[in-house]
Amino acid sequence: MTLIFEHSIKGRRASAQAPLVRPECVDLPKHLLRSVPPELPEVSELQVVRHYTRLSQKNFSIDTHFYPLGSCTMKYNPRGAHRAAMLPGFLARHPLALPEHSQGVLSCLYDLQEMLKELTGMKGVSLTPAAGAQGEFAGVAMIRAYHQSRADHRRTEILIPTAAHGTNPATAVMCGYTVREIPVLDNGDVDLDALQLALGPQTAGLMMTNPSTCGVFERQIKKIAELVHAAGGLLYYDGANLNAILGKVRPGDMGFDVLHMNLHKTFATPHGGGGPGSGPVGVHERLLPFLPIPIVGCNEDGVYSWLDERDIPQTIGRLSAFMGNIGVLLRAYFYARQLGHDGLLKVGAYASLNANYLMHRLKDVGFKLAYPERRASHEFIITLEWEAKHWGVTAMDFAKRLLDYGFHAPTTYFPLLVPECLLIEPTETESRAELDAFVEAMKSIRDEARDNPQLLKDAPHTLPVRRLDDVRAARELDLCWKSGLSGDK
Amino acid sequence: MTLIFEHSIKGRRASAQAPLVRPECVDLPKHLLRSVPPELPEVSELQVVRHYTRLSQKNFSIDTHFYPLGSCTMKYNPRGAHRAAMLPGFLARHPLALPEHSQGVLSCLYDLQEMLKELTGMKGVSLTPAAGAQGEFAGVAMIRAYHQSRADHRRTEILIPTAAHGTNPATAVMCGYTVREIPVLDNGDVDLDALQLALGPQTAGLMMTNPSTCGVFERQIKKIAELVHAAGGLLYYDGANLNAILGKVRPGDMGFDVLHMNLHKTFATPHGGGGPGSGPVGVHERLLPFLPIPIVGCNEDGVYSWLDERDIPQTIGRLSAFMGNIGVLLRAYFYARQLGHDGLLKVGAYASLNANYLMHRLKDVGFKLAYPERRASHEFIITLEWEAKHWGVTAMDFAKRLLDYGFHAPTTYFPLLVPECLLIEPTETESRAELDAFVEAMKSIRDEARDNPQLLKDAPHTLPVRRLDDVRAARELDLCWKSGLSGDK
Amino acid sequence: MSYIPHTHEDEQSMLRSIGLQHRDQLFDEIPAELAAPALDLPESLNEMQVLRLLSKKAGHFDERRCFMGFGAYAHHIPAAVWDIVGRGEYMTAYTPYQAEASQGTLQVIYEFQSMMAMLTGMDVCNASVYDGASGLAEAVLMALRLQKKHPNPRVLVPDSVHPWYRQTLRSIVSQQGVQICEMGHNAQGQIDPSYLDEEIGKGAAVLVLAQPNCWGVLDDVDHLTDQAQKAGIKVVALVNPTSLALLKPPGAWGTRGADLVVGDAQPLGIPLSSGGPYVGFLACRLESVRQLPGRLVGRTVDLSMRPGFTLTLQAREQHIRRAKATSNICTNQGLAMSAATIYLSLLGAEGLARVAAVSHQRMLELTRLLEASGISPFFAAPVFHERVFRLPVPVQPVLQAMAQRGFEAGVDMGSYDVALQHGLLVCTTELLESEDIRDYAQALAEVIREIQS
Amino acid sequence: MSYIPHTHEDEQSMLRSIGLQHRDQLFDEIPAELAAPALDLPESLNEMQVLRLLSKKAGHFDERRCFMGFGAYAHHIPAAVWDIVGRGEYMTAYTPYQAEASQGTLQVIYEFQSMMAMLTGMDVCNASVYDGASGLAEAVLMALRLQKKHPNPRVLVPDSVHPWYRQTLRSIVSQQGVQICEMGHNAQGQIDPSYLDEEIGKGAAVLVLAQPNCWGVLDDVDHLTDQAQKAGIKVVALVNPTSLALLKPPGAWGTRGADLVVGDAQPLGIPLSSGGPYVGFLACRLESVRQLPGRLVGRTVDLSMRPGFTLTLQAREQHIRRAKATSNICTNQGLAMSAATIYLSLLGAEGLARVAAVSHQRMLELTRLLEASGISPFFAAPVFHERVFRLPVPVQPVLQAMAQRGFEAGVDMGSYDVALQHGLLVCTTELLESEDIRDYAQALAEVIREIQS
Ligand SMILES: Cc1ncc(COP(=O)(O)O)c(C=O)c1O
Ligand SMILES: Cc1ncc(COP(=O)(O)O)c(C=O)c1O
Repeated sequence: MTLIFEHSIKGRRASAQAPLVRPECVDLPKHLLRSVPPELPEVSELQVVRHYTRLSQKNFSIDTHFYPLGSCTMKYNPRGAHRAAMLPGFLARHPLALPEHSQGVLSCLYDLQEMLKELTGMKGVSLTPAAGAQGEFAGVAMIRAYHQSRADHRRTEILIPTAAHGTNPATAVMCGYTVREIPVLDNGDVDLDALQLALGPQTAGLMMTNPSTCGVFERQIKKIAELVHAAGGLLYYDGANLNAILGKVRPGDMGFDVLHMNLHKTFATPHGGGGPGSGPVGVHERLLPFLPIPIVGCNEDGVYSWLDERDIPQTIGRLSAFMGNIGVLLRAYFYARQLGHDGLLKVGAYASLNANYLMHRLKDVGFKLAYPERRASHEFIITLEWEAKHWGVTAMDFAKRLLDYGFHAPTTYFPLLVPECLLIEPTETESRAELDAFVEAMKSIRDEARDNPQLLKDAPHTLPVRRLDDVRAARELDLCWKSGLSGDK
Repeated sequence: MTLIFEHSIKGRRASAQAPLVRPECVDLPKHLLRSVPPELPEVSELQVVRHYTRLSQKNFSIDTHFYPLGSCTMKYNPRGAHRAAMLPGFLARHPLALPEHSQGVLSCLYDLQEMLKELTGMKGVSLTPAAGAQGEFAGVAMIRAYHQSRADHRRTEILIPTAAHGTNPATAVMCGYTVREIPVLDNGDVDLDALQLALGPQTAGLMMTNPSTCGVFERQIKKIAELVHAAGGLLYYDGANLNAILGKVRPGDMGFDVLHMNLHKTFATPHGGGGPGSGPVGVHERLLPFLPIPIVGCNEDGVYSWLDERDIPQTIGRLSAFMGNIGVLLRAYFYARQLGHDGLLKVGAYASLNANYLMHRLKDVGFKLAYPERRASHEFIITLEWEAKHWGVTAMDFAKRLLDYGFHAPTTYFPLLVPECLLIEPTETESRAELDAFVEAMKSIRDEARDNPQLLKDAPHTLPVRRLDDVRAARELDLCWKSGLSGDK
Repeated sequence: MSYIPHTHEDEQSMLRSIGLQHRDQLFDEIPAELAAPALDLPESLNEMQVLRLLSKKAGHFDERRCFMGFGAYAHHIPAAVWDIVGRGEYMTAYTPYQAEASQGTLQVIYEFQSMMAMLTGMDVCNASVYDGASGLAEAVLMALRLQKKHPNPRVLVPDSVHPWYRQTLRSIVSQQGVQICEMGHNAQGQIDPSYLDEEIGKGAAVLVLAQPNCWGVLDDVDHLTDQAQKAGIKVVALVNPTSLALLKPPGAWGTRGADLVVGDAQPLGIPLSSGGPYVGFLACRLESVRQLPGRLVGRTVDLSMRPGFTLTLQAREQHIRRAKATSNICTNQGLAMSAATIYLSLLGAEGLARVAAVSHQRMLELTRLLEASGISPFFAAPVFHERVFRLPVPVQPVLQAMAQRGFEAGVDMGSYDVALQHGLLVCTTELLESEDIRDYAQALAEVIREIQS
Repeated sequence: MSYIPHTHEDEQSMLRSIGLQHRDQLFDEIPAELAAPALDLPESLNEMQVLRLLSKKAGHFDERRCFMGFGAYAHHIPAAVWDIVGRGEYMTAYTPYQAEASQGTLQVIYEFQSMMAMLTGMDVCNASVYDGASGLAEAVLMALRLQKKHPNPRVLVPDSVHPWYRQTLRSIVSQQGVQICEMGHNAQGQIDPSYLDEEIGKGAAVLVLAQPNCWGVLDDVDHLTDQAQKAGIKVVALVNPTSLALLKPPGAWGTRGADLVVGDAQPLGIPLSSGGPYVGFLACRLESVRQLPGRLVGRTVDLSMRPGFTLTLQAREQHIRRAKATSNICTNQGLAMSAATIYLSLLGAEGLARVAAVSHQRMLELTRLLEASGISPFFAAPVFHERVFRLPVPVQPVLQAMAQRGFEAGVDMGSYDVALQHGLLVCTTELLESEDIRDYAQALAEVIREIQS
């Protein structure tokens, strides 16, 4: 482990990358200028290339490993989409370029809006949210704007099932709401009685995903929608799990009023080690006036343009300086156009096939399913409660040991309501051989857990580092390299 | 180790990559058609990407490791040059595109010819040879054509110092010559007496590199040139070592009549795991009429065009179907333009600085130099004869153990005349810290050789495979995967 | 066309092992009446077809000479940056939750945090928010959390802050009832200390200070910072990171330095790409780090006491703290952040200073040439690398005519602020050579002459 | 501008440790009179400047519709191919001499050898020679080595072999006194068995058989192979690898199959790139492998008996055998070979057959449309994906006029062979949709009408 700073030597430069000379800035008042240069690394171009190339090899990724991270839809990211988005004509376009010079990119975005509407059963789409959580923010802000537009100011509460992703409650709070959690039954469905009790004139809306993060389809969704609507609330669909049902069922048809999609999941745009993603929002008729700007419009002559507050005066506004993560949207457009009607209709079906197959095979080799009576959606949960109790190994130990076997770990300890759980999402782009190899690894680790639990507790054994001390990381904060203080060379 | 074929399942396809339908070819006579399809792998796009990405990680390369492979000039390959050569406007150009549409690329090639002339002191350059060896071929063929044009048919022999690279004698034979080897003295210089004895009316020419593959500059080069010329022979310069003297001395000024350059060495174009390279030839006045075609010409109006046998009727002809490795030439052009006058003049100086520094440091920690009294050029030789004799470890054992330390091995057992040798070429793009780390590793390995020679004999220990059985590879030939015969799964 | 690897036999045998006949049965828990109707979607295409389509749509914008800035800046991006960042190991990894299998991404983040802390003169920088504008909203919300005493907090935002940053700020923070107060500018395009005094009188919790502001103008940030902090106001600095190679870092503004620093790292190796993805950053003092939104990586040790990296202080984040998190942000702009890290490594302090200085220098050259043609700046104060020029004619036809000549000539300020009618915001960077500046000045003079005649 | 990482202090201290004052002293063994004079070379530029320069030089050829073939073919190249091949680990590695540190490259080579052996129907394929034309020369020399009995060997080469392949063959093999005899074609553009009989009568060692030939025409290779081999002549098959997804592999030609197969793998994922780098291949029977030039990788085991790959049969190569090597080739076309391997993995047999069948189909479509406008083929025999059409007007002005309309319309055969005056060689691949074919046919008809009037 060497930091780029540790390759640095005062006065070295990657000279090909900067202007050949440095003009004096004599016209600028001295007190506005920097007196000491920042201690950025001073390294050669080869050192940079070598450092970051070597670092990259320390990552697991879809391109190198099976990555069945539940709720994250780690499927193949087509290289063609990357090629397209990296076309110089796209990359060099300034966000404020004249619309005459931007008809190409605008037409892609417009078509993407239309395809997303069709796939979700919604009436309007805005592509501007930069990720799922920002889509949630936009959605809840629209719910708020809706109630306010009707002068319905009593609604201060958002209902959220306990299984929900952390962004849902966090978003509700960012939008000024309080959160009330709704319990989930042992079969994975929402507790309808509890829901009914919770609903009231203070209810602004309900946020949920379907299939839920329990990996099962909420069967009472029609009923839930009726109840929430009857109470005057709106239904928010967290589209992180849209992959499960793409082409099969549409949130709009289930009764949802507003949703976001994670294009970096369902539409196969790469996660980039943490982003950028894209979280477009779709809305039912009654929320159309509130969509965040900008949106792409098209007039009768087929001329595209950005619509803003002049066109959508009741908009909740802008969510970022420009137009969202266009480079990501172009990749999603590529994906949608390539799959087209037939391909898109298959996504949910095969994502479910892989999940159900893997679930059955894991059950067969001895793992306990969280919802054994249910079909898996695109993902499913196993619980290692028994193994933890009898052998003293945790879900995290399993996760770490999987890394030694060359598989990225599933999501651990989420959803919170299932003890010692692994949330497993294989996605539709993995082959049967890969799934079978994963089952073999899990089986073998389970044997190890029985015979030699310490092997799991000490895992991983084969990676660049052994298990890391999180507690120390948080206690003795080291967030920033400081010159002269380097811990190691 | 899994072969791509072992991921294959009958009927699977990476469907995004082929036409959507397969037309019947009913018009073609049946007996011309294939009856059984070739057993190419049937894999998904993700499987291909994952397979070849993972495989790549099993390689050492400049981008990941110090790679001091003597005679190979493994220096940094600028990413900017790759970007330039991969511009769609270059990639999509057909070799027979109308010259009106090719002025851009032709002008680059013309300018490259001019720069190479200036840097080598030659009067004409042809860029067509695809690598060093093809450049040698062209050069020796021109020597032959020259003698024939003078009706001097007695000249049947090419002289080559023993230190020479294997391509030199192999080339001479491909051109119909016999080879006579000239010994090299203990100080690395050519044995002038032996040379004088060997010269005669049968001498077509002498091939040599300077600095030689002994890593020292041939000090008597003027004298050698006189002798060869006096005997009616011509001098060929193997430019593989041009990096050592770039900007310092020019082969043309030393008396060479013809040379090739390895652009994939001196001009920093990538080696690609074995190619493509590029081996332009440069010639003195008297060989101008024989240059291989095509060459880029420029008329008074600044219009560029390909010159062929109509323009150069005595040409030795064409060496490949089209115009050589243009993608490589564009990278070299990029490099030459970027470095420009000042940068190009530094190359040899700093390549030599790094080599001499490393040589001194290795000597200081106990290694024996092959030519201790000499300056290193861009490379130098150490001999492990003593270690082999006393500790039973070979140069190859050192080489394999270096891999464990994260360094690519130097060239082993070349040149053939130095026993148990390592030919070490650090290049000018490596930092002092990298050189120092290499010295530390070598020192540490030398200690291991003394204390625990078996450690070296069993090396490498940390790579994807341990030492491979070459003998078995040649004896039980397995050159091709066959279905149903797969050795491993 | 799909990326599904199964053959028909695979599918059949997999269904058999689940005990089903057809894959539709996988959906038998879903009420039948919910099944999607026939969908109107385009036909499948192969990669070749979509690439051909998109190549046409991309066009040749890259060949135009770009004089536009206003929050998005065209700089040279070293080829190595996206070659490396585009490697599958970086591009197709998830957020590094499994630290041991993500040391690559984690170390890059740690290095980014370090570089940005140095550039801004702060202790800590997070590993990205969506962009500068949403980052500004996060910064203001964070500043308010640091200001617990203020019940109904007022946030002072000069109108020299980019209008779309102000809009974004408003749409986000207004959800929580935060009040934004806009402050005017003087004839120099700067914040007059007297305006600030007036606002302080009304009571305020946070001041946003943009340096340079959206017209390129530089303010006397030392004075303003001291003035605000003396009144108990938290100062949020909004900066262009390129400019920080030359300009005083916010950590050194005034006596105590700004409290928070926010901005968009787009100029550091991120392509313009029609407006995104960019990458916001937010830096603070160590004592405020528990209020910082977004991801943070810490250096720690493994079981063998070897150093390594891991996400840390996750109790700030939604996946742990849920409703009590500092923000709802989850997926951020990781890859763009990695690109910025590599960019900064390649440029170094000296390289970045050259980029900044040449960008500035080109604006001086342009100003000189335009003034010689009678076109003068709207504001007299010093600028970094953009400036508003007052045209003698309406801006829109000028933009059109310049476009005809291959220039993206700038941004029409009148469409954002009537007070800036006839104002053309022009930006110069190192991408433009002196020759481009001359061509531009000449073309602009011609175009204006044509329009006037 | 340079890539040298040293600072002045580095340099000084390194020189000190060598015992020198100045780096010029490193060259003190070189006679002073040899020092290079002042050199006339352009000034240094930075990456930005060279990229700008080269972007202009590259232009927009990629937007033209390409109907040119004649040895270089435009096919769709999956984006994954060069994304992967461009990874530093492949692109910046040397020839895999250190096997343990090169398993990536070595395995790719082994897979290439396997795929090409299957495609050609042979036992073994080498891991590249420079290109198809120089490969043909290597093949002919190898065939002659296999024919030890022939003292002054004659090599039969039909004139339907690409003229530049013939030129290359001649420049290489003539150095060793090999005699090339050209054989004519009949009115169908094919080799008439009677011509071959005649040549056999004169004595010959090797026959080159191109399928398809340079005009796209298919020969009766079964018959010709048998005829030649019966007379003790070695048959060198020269093929387009794409066509082999449809056409009978040379290993199955006639009774015994061709003896050697050579060609250029450019159509398999290698960009046109003005003519190179491309990648020749040469395949043979196992019993001839010791005469094969170029690199070969074998599968073997390591000390733990785990499988692995290594270069093998190096005794054929110059670095071991020197003057006795099978060829002087050293650096080959490795990266292009890797690209072809990935291409073939992505396409598979079915994908490649679709590429071949669609390419062929488009030529049928084009022929139909052109015949409807009165433009008919020069040769009546069946073709793969290219064909010579007889124009009613000179070809050059047609090419110019078509270029104006955005078409690279084909290759003027008259400039290679006076007998083909007015012959335009047109090639179609899957890159062209039926619409492009219609546009082309219409444009060609118009252009001819214009020229005629
Ligand atoms: C169920 C669910 N909802 C919401 C989100 C938030 O999406 P994003 O990370 O794009 O902000 C995620 C992402 O992990 C998720 O899994
Ligand atoms: C001294 C010398 N001569 C000639 C060559 C042959 O060059 P190439 O491999 O480009 O054919 C080499 C390459 O290794 C070499 O080192």
